[in-house]
Amino acid sequence: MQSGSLPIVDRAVFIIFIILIAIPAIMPLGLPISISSNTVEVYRQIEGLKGGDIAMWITDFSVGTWGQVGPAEVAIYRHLFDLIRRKGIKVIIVTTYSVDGALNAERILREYIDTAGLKYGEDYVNLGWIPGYETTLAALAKDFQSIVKTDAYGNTIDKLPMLRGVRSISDIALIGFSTSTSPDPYPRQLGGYNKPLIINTLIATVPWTLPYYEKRLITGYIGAESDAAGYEKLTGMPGEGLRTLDAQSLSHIYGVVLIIVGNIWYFTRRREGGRR
Amino acid sequence: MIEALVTSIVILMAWSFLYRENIFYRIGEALLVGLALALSVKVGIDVLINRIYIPIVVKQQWLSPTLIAVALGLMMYTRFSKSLWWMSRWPIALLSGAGLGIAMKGAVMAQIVKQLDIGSLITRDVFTGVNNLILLVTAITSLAYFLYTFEHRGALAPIAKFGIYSMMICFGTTLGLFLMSNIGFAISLIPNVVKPPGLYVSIVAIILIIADNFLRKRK
Amino acid sequence: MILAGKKFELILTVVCIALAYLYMKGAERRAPRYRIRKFPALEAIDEAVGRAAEMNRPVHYSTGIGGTDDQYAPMTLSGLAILGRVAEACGRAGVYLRYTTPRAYLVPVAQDILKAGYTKSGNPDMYSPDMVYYVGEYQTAFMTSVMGYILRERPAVNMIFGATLWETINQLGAGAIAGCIQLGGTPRLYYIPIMICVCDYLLIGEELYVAGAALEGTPGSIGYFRGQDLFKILLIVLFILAAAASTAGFNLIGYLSTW
Amino acid sequence: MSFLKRIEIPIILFAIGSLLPLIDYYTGNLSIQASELLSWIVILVTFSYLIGVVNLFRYHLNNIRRGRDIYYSILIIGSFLFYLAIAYLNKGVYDWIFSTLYTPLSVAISSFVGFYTYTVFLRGARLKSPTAVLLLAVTIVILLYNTPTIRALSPQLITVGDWIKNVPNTGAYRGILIGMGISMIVLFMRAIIGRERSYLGGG
Repeated sequence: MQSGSLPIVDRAVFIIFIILIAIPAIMPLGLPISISSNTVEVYRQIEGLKGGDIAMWITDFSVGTWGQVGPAEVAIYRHLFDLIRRKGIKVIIVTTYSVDGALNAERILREYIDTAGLKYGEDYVNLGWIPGYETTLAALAKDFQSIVKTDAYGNTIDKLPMLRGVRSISDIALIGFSTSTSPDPYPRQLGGYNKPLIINTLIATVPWTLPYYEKRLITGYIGAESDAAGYEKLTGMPGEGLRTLDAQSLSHIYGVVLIIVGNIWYFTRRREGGRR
Repeated sequence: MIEALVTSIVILMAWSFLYRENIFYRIGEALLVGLALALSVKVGIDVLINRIYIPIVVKQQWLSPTLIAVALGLMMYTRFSKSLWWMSRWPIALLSGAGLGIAMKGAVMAQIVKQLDIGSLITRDVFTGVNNLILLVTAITSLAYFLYTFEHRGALAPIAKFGIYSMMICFGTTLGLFLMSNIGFAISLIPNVVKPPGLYVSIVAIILIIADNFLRKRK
Repeated sequence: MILAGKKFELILTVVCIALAYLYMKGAERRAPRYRIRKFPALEAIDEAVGRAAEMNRPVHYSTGIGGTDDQYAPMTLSGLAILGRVAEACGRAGVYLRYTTPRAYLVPVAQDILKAGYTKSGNPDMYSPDMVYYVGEYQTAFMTSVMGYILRERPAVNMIFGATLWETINQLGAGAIAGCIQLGGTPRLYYIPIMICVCDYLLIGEELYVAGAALEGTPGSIGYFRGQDLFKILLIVLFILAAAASTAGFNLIGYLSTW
Repeated sequence: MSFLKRIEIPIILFAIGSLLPLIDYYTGNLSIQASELLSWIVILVTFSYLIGVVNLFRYHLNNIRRGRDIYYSILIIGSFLFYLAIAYLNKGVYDWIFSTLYTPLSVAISSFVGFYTYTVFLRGARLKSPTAVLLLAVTIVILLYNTPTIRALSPQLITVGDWIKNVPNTGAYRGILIGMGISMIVLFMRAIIGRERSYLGGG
């Protein structure tokens, strides 16, 4: 074996692994997965929106945590835009924490959402980043018109007919937000109006969210890939979450197979007096 | 578009090592070592500017203790002189000592005292008590396995054997749990080489591998 | 004087140090009856380096990504102690030893260790400063450099002792493919099972820390082990007491750790 | 002058370096000095970078002189100098290289952790001894326990996996941790009294 080359058996192991994780990336297998109750709860609340309802989604997670928070955010965006077509709801997208959120929102709208046949300004609107974090959240709840002057693309309010009737949170049927930092400002400003308030965050941030969840200030939470995959399964639109879970399932079964094959190979070679 | 292409090329250059050690991998390796070194040196220069140049030279705080750190730092360079080389050991001794101090700080609490905390062995629902007993026995026997001046004979033999078996359960659990985070990197990279434009680069790579394999077989 | 919640911790530390110190002094005065259990990984160094000499291939050594300036200091110090022993064995067998490090300040330290090892075993002119290879401070640069080296130069022996993180799998995986004899040791739990699978000899968990004492070779060094063992037995008794106390309803450890 | 060469001085510095944080930890005194020392460590480590870079440059310049895989050494030195210069000359190119070249390359190399775990399974997970049998049996159970689709199909496996993870695994882990804690104290003592000198180059 000249220097640099690898035994054929090792190459085979690597090629099989690459193929196994590539398959779900090309065509989702949809292997059975367990869907957590909190994911079902979020799905029901969003599915419960009726025609003419306005849903506001605040995308505030950082670009760096796209791997953990992105898949669920894409699944929720797809569900909301699917409801626009099916039930005629209206969707407002906004960012309050930092420019990261606006970048993520634009990326999702560009790469993952099919907006064909939807009228911007009447069916959905992207307000972009309104700096101010908690002060913006407070204004969005109490006096929407005071804080919202233009959208992410510079159109003034009068060009966005769907926003004309929105004065405060009472005109909004459902609010959701994604964050990779602390969840506290959102229930503080938007909780207590007995409107559904949903969070999509890192799995590590879920424990900080539970106190608000128990007091129903936050009405539903989603954390990490397994929830994203569950949500994709519920909406029937496979995406990053299901791809990753399918790849993880295949990889783990492959690991078990390799341990067994490795031992069969070892014992057959030992009986033939092969090398160690 | 160009970013996606460059990213997929770079990923495949690294993954070519799975086939064999080759020129593409070596270029990737050299690039990674060079770029990483530049990054760490840049971070180093920023530290020097923010911690030394600005406070001392710009803000004229000449008497700050940081000067001693700068002196110790410069002492490291006596390494290159034949006569003063022994002085370069002083700063390294200080930083190694500090490292050991940091490691020891709280270690006895975290690694010993907190680990001795155990629940009651007799509980109402029996199950928790039995679990605590198993926890106690596995902990004590794995600890007893590492006795160095007592032979594993007589009473100690079964204890040590039970200890090594309970450690094997711990290592098996770790090996099983750990695969999930190990494969995360590859799973996150796959879309780059499966979806266009990365797909075309992958096809080129596969052709190269087949050609290379064929040529080497003929030689 | 001692802050609340830290008295018990300090007492444990002082008792352990006292026991180790007293038994060290005792062992210096007269040779003790007890002997230290063997460490296969340390015994195997000479055999492995001998095989490297036969195959006329180099030996590769690394102490992982940890340095001595952070919480990994104890592990790296033990890894450097074993490096000294390996350098001696390589000097005696006339084998080229390559040490890869991602810590700049370890370059002079490692060079001195290697020089001392080769000189002590009567082969000073074989040592060259280029045996110590620095790859910059980042882990991925260390990984790619070590993987490339192992498959290009095909060392006969591949060793990793110290504070090892993800790079353990890269180094030992490449070594397994290249067919090296592999020795390893780390207290870091995640990588002990990897070493159990692909290392021919290994030091499990705390054995790495103790290896330095085993290699010390000074007359009193056997005493550390006795003192340490007795302190361990003391802790086992305390552990059983804590369990008994909890069963009786009193959280002994909780009390002691806030005392 | 020869007094300064003695080995005792670095050992004393080592002792000061390790005792200062501990005195601060146990008694709360000297906490300013302790935090000052820790801030010095960052500066000392930064100063050491030059020694590493000089070592790397000498190694590769020797390579180039001896004509051994020249382009590899030139590429390392070249990319280092280029990227360091760009960091201060053109932030745009610096960020572009970071996100399009350095990060994917870095993650791709880290992904070998996944590939080589399979090599470890194939080549190393051998049923050579009873302890290895137990190790691999538990590994297989926990692998299945961690498989998303199998978790969905058999909840009993989840309870078995949870028990293994929370009871015997945690117990043995505690034993190993306590053992490590004790050995570290003894190592600490040996270093303080100057018996553990590997940081001095085994001098």
